[in-house]
Amino acid sequence: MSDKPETKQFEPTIIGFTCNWCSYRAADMAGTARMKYAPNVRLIRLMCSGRLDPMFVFKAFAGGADAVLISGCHPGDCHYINQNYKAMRRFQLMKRVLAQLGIEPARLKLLWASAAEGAIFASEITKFVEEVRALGPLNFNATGFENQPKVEHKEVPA
Amino acid sequence: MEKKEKIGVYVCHCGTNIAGVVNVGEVSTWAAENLKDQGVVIARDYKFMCSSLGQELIQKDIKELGLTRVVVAACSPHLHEATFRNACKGADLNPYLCELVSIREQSSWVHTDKVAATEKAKALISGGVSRVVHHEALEPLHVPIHPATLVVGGGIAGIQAAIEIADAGFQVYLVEREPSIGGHMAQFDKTFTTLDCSACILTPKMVQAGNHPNITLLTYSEVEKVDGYVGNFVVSIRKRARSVNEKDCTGCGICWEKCPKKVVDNVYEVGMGTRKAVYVPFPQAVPKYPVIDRENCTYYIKGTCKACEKFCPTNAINFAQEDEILNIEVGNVILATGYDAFDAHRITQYGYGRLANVFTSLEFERLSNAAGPTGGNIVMRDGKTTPKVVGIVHCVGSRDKNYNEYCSAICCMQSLKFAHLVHERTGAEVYNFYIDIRTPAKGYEEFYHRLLEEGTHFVRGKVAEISDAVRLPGEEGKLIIQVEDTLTGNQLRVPVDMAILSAGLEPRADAKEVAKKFGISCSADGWLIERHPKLDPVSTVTEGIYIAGCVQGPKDIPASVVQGAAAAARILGKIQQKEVLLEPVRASVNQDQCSGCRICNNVCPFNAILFHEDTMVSEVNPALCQGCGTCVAACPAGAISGTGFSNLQILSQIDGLLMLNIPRKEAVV
Amino acid sequence: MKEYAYFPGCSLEKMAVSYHQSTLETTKKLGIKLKELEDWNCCGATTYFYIDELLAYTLCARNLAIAEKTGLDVVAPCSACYKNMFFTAAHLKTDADLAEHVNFALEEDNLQYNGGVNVKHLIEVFAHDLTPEEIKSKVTHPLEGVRVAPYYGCQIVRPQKGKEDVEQPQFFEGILEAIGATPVNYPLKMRCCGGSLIISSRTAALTMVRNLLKSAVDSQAQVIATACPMCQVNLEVYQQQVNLEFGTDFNFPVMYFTQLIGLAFGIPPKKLGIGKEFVAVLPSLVPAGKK
Amino acid sequence: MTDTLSFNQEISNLLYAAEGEPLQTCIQCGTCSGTCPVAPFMDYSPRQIIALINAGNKEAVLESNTFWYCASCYHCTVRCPQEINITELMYALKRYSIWKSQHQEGLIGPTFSEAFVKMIVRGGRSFEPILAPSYIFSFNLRELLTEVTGATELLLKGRLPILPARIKRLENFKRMIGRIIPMGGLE
Repeated sequence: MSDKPETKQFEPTIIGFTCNWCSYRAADMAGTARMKYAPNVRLIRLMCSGRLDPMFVFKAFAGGADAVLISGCHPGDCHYINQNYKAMRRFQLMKRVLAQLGIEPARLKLLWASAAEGAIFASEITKFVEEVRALGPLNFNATGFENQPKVEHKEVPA
Repeated sequence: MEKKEKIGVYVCHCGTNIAGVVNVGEVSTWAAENLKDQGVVIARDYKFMCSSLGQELIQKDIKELGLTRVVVAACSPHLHEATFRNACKGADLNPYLCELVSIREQSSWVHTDKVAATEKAKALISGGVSRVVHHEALEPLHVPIHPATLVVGGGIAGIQAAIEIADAGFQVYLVEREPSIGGHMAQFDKTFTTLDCSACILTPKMVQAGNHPNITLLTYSEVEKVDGYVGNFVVSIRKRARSVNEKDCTGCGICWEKCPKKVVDNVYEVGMGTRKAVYVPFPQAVPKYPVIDRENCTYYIKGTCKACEKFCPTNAINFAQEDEILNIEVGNVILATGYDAFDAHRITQYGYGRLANVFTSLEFERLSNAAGPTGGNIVMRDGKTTPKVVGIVHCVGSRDKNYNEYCSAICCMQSLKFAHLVHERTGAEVYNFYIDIRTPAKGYEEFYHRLLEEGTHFVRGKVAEISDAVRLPGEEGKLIIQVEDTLTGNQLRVPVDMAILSAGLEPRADAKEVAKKFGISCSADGWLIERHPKLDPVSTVTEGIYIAGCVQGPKDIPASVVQGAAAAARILGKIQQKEVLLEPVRASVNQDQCSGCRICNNVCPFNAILFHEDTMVSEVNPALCQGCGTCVAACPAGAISGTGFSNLQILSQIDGLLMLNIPRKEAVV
Repeated sequence: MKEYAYFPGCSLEKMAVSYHQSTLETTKKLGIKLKELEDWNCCGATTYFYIDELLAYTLCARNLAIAEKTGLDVVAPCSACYKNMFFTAAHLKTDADLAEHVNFALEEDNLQYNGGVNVKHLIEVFAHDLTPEEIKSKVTHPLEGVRVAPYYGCQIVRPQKGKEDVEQPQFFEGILEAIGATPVNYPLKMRCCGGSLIISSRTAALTMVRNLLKSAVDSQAQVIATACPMCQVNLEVYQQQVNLEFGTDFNFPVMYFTQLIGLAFGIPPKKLGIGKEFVAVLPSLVPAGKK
Repeated sequence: MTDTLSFNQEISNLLYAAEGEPLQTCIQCGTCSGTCPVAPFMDYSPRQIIALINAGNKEAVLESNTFWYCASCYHCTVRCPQEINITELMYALKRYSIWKSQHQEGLIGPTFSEAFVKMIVRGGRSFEPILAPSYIFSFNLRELLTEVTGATELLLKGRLPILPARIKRLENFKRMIGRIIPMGGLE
């Protein structure tokens, strides 16, 4: 890409979803405390991780994201009682679907971060970026599956 | 799209906070050129968007260019969303048509690579622009505020808050777990630095709280459940059975005089004294009614005795009394549940519990209290010997990563107070073992100087251990405090008769549960988190829930009183407004699309979704809906939409965020 | 039947041979099988770490690799061996880089270590893997009325290895109670004996030994029980040097805890290596032995 | 870059990564020195050694006996309120001192350590009689005599071996060590 300097390493693009109460505030806290992390994640604020429609995740992959981060309050700390458990279940299902689509499930990460855990939020993002960098660019494009290598259809245990 | 929106993009420098890392000029030029198709008609960058000049810039553009949407790229929406919404409102643009993009907390402050940070800022703005197109004009929800307030915790912070609100003419429920209000302050003998008698300054306040016509005192009670939201909380309170009818009891004291069962008092007397099975914790207790401790009462154990009932002149004893559940409505809540003293048993090398003459700070408070078990005589564990040498150990359980990393803030002053009392009452030689002396408040340093003048020994060094391992002449029968005097570099063995451990403060053992019950968060060590550590220390991220006193972090009496009063002032301000405006983030069901599957009915944590049996569709009750959006994500028919966070808004935002990537993807494939 | 890989360590070959003998005798009685590691090497005490850290880890890893082949937990009776092996195993488990370096060297002896060994101190076998009832069931000559000072020393519990109390543990007392003895409250039970200093910093070490002996005498103990050959040698063999240096007159028996257990089990003293000590142990135990 | 490392950084680099908190977090509370059973014999207390390292006073640190007097009892380490692994720091200082061949004159520790390790490298196991003379000869007669008295008695009690112990696969063992350090350095 022309407006970017020549980089030796692959810089993944990651879409991140946060809830309004814990994980977005963890990001705020990482900011106020000037903690440094990799610039590859672009965050979208939802009210709750329970709002996360799986469609959003697939849309992000289809649109060119190399990975997706989902973050919310710790189990038991949800601002809306227990909606983050729903996010957790959807996360498991989405990983299976991704596997069937031939996308490495490791490209989807779930991260619990309380409003006080800016440091964890920052370090986990940097870690995730490294992991995605190791996986390489997502070989998948929005126009369809024609260019995809044949995916072996494996039964995913329930 | 039928109608083309006109969008203005405003990039804030935030001085150098953003501009120092993100090339703001490049970003605004880029937005003006590349986001035209999305509807951007103007993009500007400015030094401080939140300043009045910055806001006027937006308002001028709205009026002159006819902007229909505004995107501000600046700090976190949790800081300035309201500011820019108000600016829009001032120019007659619906405030909900404004979107704030955080390029400070999420870019300039957390990245060092200027090129990458600038690119990320562009992507975030692109996302914001794509999203704002689909914003709808909304009106905030107006909710009336219930004028009553719940104060949880009857220590000095809670008492202060309750009195302030009650004096202003509003109803307060003051809930306390113990049989009497007063808290830890009621256990103390003297208070630093003025050495006022703690009871002398506290008792009048307790009485005032007890007699106040606007205060409903609920002692021996605990909050069970909290429902609702700011302005309209419904709280269930368990009022434990006292086994005494309050309306008959006169507090005459005959029952506890006649009760044959002595019990070691582990709460008020911290194990140093006894009380009866029917008791008031201390003579000045408020309310004056006793409670029967059913775990220890002979009648509840063996079925006979009833001495209290026999002697009670007003027939107030009621063995059959049961717990009562009260449901109250309040508009605001103050949590002032205080602290637990650090359990000194945990530092085994200090010998507490193993070596008789090692005392904790609370034990010493009782020992020196004229109303305490020794009548204020500072004596050793045998109850008669006056110590000749006393060692006071600072930082017990504080400033130590093995226990608590934080400084407990009060221990230095508490230790100095102890040193003074020991010196004054026994004439004993006193050693203070400290790491640093911290006296940062009015009159505190002067108190330290007074102690220096009194001849108290100060040894700079954290005590390594206290033992009875006698080795040298003169050590027989003494406790040996082993420490490095770090100012001389010598390892010392200081023989003392009595050691006092100045224990730190810890969050209440159940602080995490309490926080959860009230929907707020705790820091990793368990203190409740305030909304802003400097600028908003008594409110929390949950509207309507305030914190005061040690529940927020270790602090002394003056600071607790300040917080209690501050929280009260904040609430009085809210009550005066009579209503509160809520974010109109709510879900709604498009009844034409609803298939009546009822999946949403079960996912809703607030039971806000009703199913109409007749029309076979579901409906969201906006009064109960909290806007989490789980039902929106769960609806298989896509019939539910959430204002402010609709599918269209989020999907468009994803597109926007990824806009910059499409060329690279093509290059890869 | 319980079975362990057994790493005796250099001291038990000669200097602390009575520890070795009493260990074998008492475990045999309890139905525990100890399988000595084949061709083990010295753990290096503390000294390897003075010279080269990687070398130190490699030498311990060689023993761990040999133990791994047996599939058993490895037991070390010496505190220094135990501490070295425990932390080598812990670091190799979490540090892949270190494991790679170490395994590269182990190739020369046709060994590999995959991180699968649990390291235990001999006293843990008695304190945690056996119940007090199991020990009690073998006691024929309870050491009634014998006041024993349990000496933990340093490296059994320090540095912290799990969740146990590092300042006032009680498991040694539990074993002594199981054999009928009276453990005395002994304030210096966790203090270092200076074993690793006896050669390099003699005065310091002798002072530490003197303090320990005085504390034991003051607590009216009749015998010190140890679970480490370094401690035993230091506290017992160097008593004469302490007396010379400080003008004291200590003549205080220091025994291995396995010897005390052996006596309670009715094993003949000779089989427990009793007779090789500098300070006669039997007189103080005679009243108990007769009961 | 290597020549710009401060003394503090050099020492920190010698600590095993898992040993945690760097020395600059020391709050100089003196818990280590108050705890240390050997502190009265040290030139500088452990706390002072950390202060000297942080101040970059390399000469004073290397010329002190402090780390050679550490008994490795880990009492300071379990009590340190900043969770600094002081015992490992003392090991690191010993390694640094041997590496730079700089230590206080007259100390037995450095020579003894080298002799001990050489012995193990040669035979795979430690053997006290060889050991004792090889280091004590270079020091004073009185200590030699006291050691010999003790040794003779141990020998009579059958607690000292006559022949040095060796492991069976000694050649493999030596090659194994060769992969870690050049044998010339210790042989």
